[in-house]
Amino acid sequence: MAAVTTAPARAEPNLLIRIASRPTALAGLIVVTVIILLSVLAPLIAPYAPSQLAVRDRLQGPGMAHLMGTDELGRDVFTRVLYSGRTSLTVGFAVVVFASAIGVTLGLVAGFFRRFDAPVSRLIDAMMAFPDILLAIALVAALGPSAANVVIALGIVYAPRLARVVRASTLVIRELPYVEAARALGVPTPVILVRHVLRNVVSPLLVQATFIFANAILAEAGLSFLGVGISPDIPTWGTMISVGRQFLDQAPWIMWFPGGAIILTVLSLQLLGDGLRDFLDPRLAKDV
Amino acid sequence: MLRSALNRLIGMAIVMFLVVTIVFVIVRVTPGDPAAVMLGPDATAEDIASLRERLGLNAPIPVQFLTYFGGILRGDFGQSIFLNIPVTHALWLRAEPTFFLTVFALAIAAAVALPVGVLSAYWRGSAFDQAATMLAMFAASIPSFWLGLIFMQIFAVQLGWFDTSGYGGPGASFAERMHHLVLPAVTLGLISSALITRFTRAAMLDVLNDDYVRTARSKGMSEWRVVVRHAFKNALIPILTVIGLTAALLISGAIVTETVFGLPGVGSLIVSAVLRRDYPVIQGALLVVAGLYVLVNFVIDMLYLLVDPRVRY
Amino acid sequence: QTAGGVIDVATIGEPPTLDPMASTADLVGIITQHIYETLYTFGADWTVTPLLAADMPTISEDGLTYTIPLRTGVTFHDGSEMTSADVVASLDRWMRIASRGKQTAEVIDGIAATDEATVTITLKSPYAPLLSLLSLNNAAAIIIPEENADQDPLESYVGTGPYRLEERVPDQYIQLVRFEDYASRDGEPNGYGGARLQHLDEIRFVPVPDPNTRIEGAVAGQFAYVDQLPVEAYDRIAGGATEPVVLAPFGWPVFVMNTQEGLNSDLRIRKAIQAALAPEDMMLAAFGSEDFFSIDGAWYPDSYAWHTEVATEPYKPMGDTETAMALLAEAGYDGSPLRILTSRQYEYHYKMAQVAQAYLEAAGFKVQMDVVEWATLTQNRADPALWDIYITHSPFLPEPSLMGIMSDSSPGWWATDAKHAAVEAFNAESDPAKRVELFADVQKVIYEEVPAYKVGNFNALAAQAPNLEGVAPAPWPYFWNAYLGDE
Amino acid sequence: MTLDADTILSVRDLRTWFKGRHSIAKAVDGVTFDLKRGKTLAVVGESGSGKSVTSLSIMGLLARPGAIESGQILFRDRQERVHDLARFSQKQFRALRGREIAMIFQEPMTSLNPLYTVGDQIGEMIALHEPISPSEARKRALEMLRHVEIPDAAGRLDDYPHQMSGGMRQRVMIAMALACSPSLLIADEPTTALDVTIQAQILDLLRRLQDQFGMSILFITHNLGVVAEIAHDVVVMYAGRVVEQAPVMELFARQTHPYTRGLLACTPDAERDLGSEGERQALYSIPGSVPPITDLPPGCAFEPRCGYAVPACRNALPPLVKAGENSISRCIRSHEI
Amino acid sequence: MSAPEAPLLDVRGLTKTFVGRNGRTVHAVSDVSFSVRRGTTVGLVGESGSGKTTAGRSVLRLIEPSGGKAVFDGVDLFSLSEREMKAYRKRLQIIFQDPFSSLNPRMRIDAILSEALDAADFARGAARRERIAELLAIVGLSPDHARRFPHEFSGGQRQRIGIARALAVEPEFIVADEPVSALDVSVQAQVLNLLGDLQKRFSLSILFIAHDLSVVEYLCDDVVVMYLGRVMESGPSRKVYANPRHPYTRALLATAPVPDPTRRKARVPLMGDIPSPINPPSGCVFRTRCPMAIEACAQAIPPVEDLGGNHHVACIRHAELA
Ligand SMILES: Nc1ncnc2c1ncn2[C@@H]1O[C@H](COP(=O)(O)OP(=O)(O)OP(=O)(O)O)[C@@H](O)[C@H]1O
Ligand SMILES: Nc1ncnc2c1ncn2[C@@H]1O[C@H](COP(=O)(O)OP(=O)(O)OP(=O)(O)O)[C@@H](O)[C@H]1O
Ligand SMILES: [Mg+2]
Ligand SMILES: [Mg+2]
Repeated sequence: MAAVTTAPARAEPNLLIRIASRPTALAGLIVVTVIILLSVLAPLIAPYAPSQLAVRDRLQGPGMAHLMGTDELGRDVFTRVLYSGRTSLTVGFAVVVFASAIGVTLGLVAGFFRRFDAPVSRLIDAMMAFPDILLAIALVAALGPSAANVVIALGIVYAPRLARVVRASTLVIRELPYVEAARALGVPTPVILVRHVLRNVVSPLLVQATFIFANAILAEAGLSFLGVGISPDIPTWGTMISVGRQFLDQAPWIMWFPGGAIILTVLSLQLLGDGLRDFLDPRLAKDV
Repeated sequence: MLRSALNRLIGMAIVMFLVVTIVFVIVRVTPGDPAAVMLGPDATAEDIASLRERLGLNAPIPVQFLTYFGGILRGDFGQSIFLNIPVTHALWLRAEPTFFLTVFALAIAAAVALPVGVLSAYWRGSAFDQAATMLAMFAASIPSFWLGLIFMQIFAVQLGWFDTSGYGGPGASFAERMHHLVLPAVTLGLISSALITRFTRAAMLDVLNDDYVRTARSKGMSEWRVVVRHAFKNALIPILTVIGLTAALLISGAIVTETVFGLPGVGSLIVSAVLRRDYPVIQGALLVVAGLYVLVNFVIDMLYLLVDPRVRY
Repeated sequence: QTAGGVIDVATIGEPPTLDPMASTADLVGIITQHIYETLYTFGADWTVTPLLAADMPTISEDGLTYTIPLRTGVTFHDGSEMTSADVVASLDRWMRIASRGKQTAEVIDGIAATDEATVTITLKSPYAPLLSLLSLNNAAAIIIPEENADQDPLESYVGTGPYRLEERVPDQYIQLVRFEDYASRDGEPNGYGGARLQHLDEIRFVPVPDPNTRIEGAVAGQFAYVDQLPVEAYDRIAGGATEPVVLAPFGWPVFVMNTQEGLNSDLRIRKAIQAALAPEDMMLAAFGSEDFFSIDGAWYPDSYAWHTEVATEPYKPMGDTETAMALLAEAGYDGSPLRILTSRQYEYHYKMAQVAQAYLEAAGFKVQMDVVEWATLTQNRADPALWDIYITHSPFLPEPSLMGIMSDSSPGWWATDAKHAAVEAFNAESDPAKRVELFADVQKVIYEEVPAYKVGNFNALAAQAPNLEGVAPAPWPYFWNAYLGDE
Repeated sequence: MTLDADTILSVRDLRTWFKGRHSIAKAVDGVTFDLKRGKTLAVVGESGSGKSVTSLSIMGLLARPGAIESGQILFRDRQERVHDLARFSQKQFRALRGREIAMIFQEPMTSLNPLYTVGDQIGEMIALHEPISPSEARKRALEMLRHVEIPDAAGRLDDYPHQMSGGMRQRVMIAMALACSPSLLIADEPTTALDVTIQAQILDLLRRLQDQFGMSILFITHNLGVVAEIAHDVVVMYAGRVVEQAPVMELFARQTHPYTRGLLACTPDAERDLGSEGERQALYSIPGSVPPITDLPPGCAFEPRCGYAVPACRNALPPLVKAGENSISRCIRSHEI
Repeated sequence: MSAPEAPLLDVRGLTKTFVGRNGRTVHAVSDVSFSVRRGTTVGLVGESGSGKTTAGRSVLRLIEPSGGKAVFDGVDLFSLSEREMKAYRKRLQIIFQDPFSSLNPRMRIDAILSEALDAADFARGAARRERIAELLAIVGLSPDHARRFPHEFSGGQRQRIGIARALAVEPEFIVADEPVSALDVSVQAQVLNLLGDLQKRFSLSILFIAHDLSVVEYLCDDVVVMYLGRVMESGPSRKVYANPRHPYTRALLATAPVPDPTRRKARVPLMGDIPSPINPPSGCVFRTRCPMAIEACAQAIPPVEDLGGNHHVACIRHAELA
């Protein structure tokens, strides 16, 4: 007997209010917002220019002149953390967008059209067989190390994960009576896909997206650390750490601050995602 | 049972075939001429042309694919450009540290995560749960190389309990080699434990709300028995899945951790292969690692058959 | 001074090959110099001294014939004895395979075994750098058994050196053990030459590609010797379990210009770059403290005979942005990007590039950085279409002719009449004193034509266990003569 | 704590609330009823009226944040001792559950642990409460399967739950519940998920087992047909409160609360609702819908939907009053109905 | 307009098999025939898994039937292409059991109704707004409910919205798949009354799927009793209820609990469980539980016999029950 399926998310228009009712999720939301604001407003906030050298002021500890100290070329670490945030967040965000574009398409197709389910699912399985960093490394090695290619590589890495989530939700939604009602009315399939399926996949997708955002930031840092990611002359938190690592002893702040920024960002994204998951899609807790 | 095993086996074969195809495609999209890469900067145009001929790079793509696929079926993954040995051999030389690293890391992760996950689900919303959830999330937010560096700084450099890097010299005893794995395994284990903790908690929460748990309680048994015998055993099924997923996570982690700790494992081989443009090694490593992942998940599927009498694929 | 002991030496990575003919990489030279030997080598004062040759060659009056007497009773690791046939076969292979050998082959007329223990080299024209080339340990003219000379790539690692290859596990270690039948020269050790003592039983070269891991290893005292540490780690090393060893000066970083294609084919642009760069900031960023570098426009520091201050005026420690701007205007620079090709294999390359970028931009350049892996860099630099400047470094070589820019075919492709005139005169002269004078002309041409920009002198930092003795600081460290003392 | 000698369970003014951050869900708010020895008391009410929460309160199985706010749950055990379960600790409950009070649930599909055979699960129940060897437990489990009339009981002992149909599983649940001969069986909608023909089998079985084992049954349902089928006495709940209690015959003959009356009237009945030519009379229907239990009116919760409502209904919660020979009702106009 | 005797929908030999996950065939509906006259309600009853939903959905081509035909207003729906079927979609509608999952939680009520009006090519603008208000009024909701989301409604109200959506396209025929079984009894009556009224008002024809026999008896003109994918008995409700001629119908009627303790009688319930549709019994599918089964029942599928007055039964021993 087909199991009785429950409707996935009950829509809650006042999501923000609901998030605000959970302290950890709210904290996550606030921190993420602050970090995004700081990055966006970097040119206004930053006391220096991001690549303004002052070799003679190199490796100065945090102080009044330089909130977070200076790096090995005498650049202001605070400024660079802000500017790096722009790239790191942009990369993370672009990965989410790119991965979603592929993942949603694949997931919808596999979930909605039985015919494509088996082939697409097998493809997803095969893609998931590659550990994320490994696949990303190989793809970056193949495409060449540039920010755009890192985004493409990570997007390809995370797309199957999203596709799985979307497929799973689509499989459930496809069978729901409101989809059937639409078919009974003769609503064209593309409209059904968008209006009924996609719209209800948005919740689990949003939850996943926050986690992928977080993961992408970590992965980018990992790739940069390994020296196979974004070119080091583009400041990202990952590249800052990989450079700062050499001064772990003399000037630990060069690595601490971008590292702290990563941890803070990733942690708050996770808190936010966790909160969203609780509100939007409790069933998802056990999915990938 | 046999039938479902066979079904899974066929599924696995299909996935493996796709894996092989994906790797082929990745290597094909790599810009630049593999022959030119292999021969290095001093090569003449004639050298490159003759190597292309020898490698079959002039054949049509489907023929190339067949040749390549045939090679893989025979266990021939090609020759490392840099190391000048067969890729399989290179991987085999590097297998031991990676194998033990992942096994230890998984053991550590499971030893930490399972009890913590079970208890925080059981005491949902308690201070313990909140602390554990926060900690797990925090652990999952730390870049693994960062944690490795800090451990190295404390335990190897300052306390001197471990070597900072390497895997022992020639003839190093097994114990000595394992000693080198302690820090990397702890690093990797702690970070992976975050994921397993969260999944364990979620799986336990799920089953703790199940009707049969209420039935078990209504029988008048101790909570311990309810949780372990009735709830946990059911939660084990999704947890097994995570452990399978963790296998991939561990290998990703191993790539970074091995690099930090200078372990001569498959992970660091992959990184050096990328830096050295040793495409056959990259390709071979991708295949082997993905193959292992598929295999691990196949084994886990088989475990389902043992644990869960309902599973009939 | 006891015999015995095993040492671990941390190196910067896995050597691409154990055939020193096939590679110019320092790493390959460092390791393989323990296995193979050349006819000549460098003494403590960088003069050429015989190694497998019995003595210095007899050079004919016209400078075209070198008669080299060989030592007898030297055995290879496979037990066979070295004869002139082995030497001739080896040198043939060298001229066929080694990049320096190929370059030398152009002036060599023939190599012949005169008898069992004598080899004669005849030249087409006098060529002073010959002995230095035969002495160098990379792209080295090593002597191997005749029957192995056909191998390419080399498969039997059989040499005459004091240590022989026991086992190689890629990326884990290269294990060398004492060669019991080694025939050492008599007398005292003299740099790379003289007697070679075999105190140690075993030397293991352990690749530790990550510089930070090397530092940690050094601080923790995990290795007897750690090569190529970032100089800024000096204080940490000093506070750790091993002792810092500074080789001062070690070498020079260099910005090589692509004279063949692109922006830098215009001398005025090159001159503008020369004026724009501020070596002091670049060196400071790269090496941290004056203790580890010096600002010096001369291509050889004053500890070398080749040192001369001739023509170094354009070298301005703080740069000269105005002059650069003027030159740039004069060249009619159109704002197309100046492409700097660099890698982070050597972190200081990259840091210098960053500072250079700032100064070049201040002078009006538009700069594009191509930060790639070292392997890619060595590949890309061979293609003139891909770059305008690439960054590398070199230890101070005993013979100026060995410098990359001296060859027309090395990346940069500097080949002008003025260069040829100066270099040929320099190479043809065999009198050392005169050669020093002639080198001043070479340096002058370099400053006039700017095929490359030497940034300064820098020191190398290594670390060594307190009980490791008998290791002389050297650009290519060697461990014969080394022994383990009491702790 | 006084309890009639033939009363086995007496729930007195029980209040079980779920306290949230912003609201209190008064899931059970003043439930009172008595269950006689060897009898079946049916609790009926619509979804959300607090039936399950009542039964979980009795079993001590409330999940947080649910807690008994006030009231008594007096229970007479086999040694004739009377306990107030409202004050029991979990430890005390453990000795009681399964042995004195057993429970079966609505979803036979999910109430059995999928990973153990039915024999194991029945045997476990026995082994928990009696010192018994595994083989002995197995024998007893088999015996119980026979009691619940599972065909080929010996062959099914080692079946897993998923290998059985819903009806079979519900029989297994009953076998498990009765394994230690409890004096009280709580059945929370045990037939709701089953087909009518299977439902009839289970009801039939329960009746026979009651004769055989002599246990009292607290039977929770929302189906008045089932009530008529099995109950001796009936409690009707609405929005967490008991609105009426009466012997089954009395209740169906004459309802003393407008809600009960409405419930019966709105179940279609061909005799009543169809004319001789099959023409339909409109069904009686209760207007409006059940109020949310977090936000109950101060007076009678049924007042907004009630045809008999007078302004007095709105002011205070009507008390439970004697309304018929053996029935009580929470309606101030019960005598007029 | 049409000949009085031609039914609006005539289903003949409807068959639907599913291929289950393990490759085994599920015989969900086998050779089912019934017809729905204009303006009448036909009840489809049977236990869980008997194929009621499958039959209903097949008729609307929401799943592709495996065999048979469904002649609607003279046209066999099963022979139409998906495109031709589109024209018929708005003449046949469906309402569902689960009031929670039958409305898209992310769409406001007006959007849900609007989608249905789109399907009927209803003009946009003020007319549409009026029509939505009218539809809401028809099902007893107020027009200002239009801007709300489904979760803001109770189960009964949601069911009304589902009905409004089906009515929006002015269908002639509605499949109502257990529209009241998820509702509380007090609300159930409201919805039943509504359905009854609407049927009269718009002279709808309804296929009413239910497992509650008293509801069917109350609401339906004809009844079709299914068991394990097959029709056991069909005919006018009054006849079937008063004089069931199939042992299964009999058992169903006997076992259905009646809210009247005085009518509680010692009745023998049917033995055993419903067999699996993967592997239905040979001959008469009911024989494994039939108190009257004889050997002949296993031999052949019993033919459908016409008892006159549109009363049909598929039992070889029906005469004994007369
Ligand atoms: N954990 C909980 N938290 C908050 N409210 C709860 C909880 N459990 C139950 N309730 C509320 O208590 C009320 C009574 O629930 P209960 O399960 O007893 O109803 P019921 O009569 O058994 O209904 P049904 O017929 O649907 O089983 C419901 O309104 C429900 O929402
Ligand atoms: N998509 C499907 N795939 C496989 N089997 C199916 C599918 N849909 C229904 N079935 C099977 O077909 C049979 C008839 O199902 P159907 O839902 O039509 O029964 P029903 O009479 O509506 O039952 P219920 O009263 O439970 O709604 C069942 O055995 C069911 O398991
Ligand atoms: Mg309940
Ligand atoms: Mg159905």
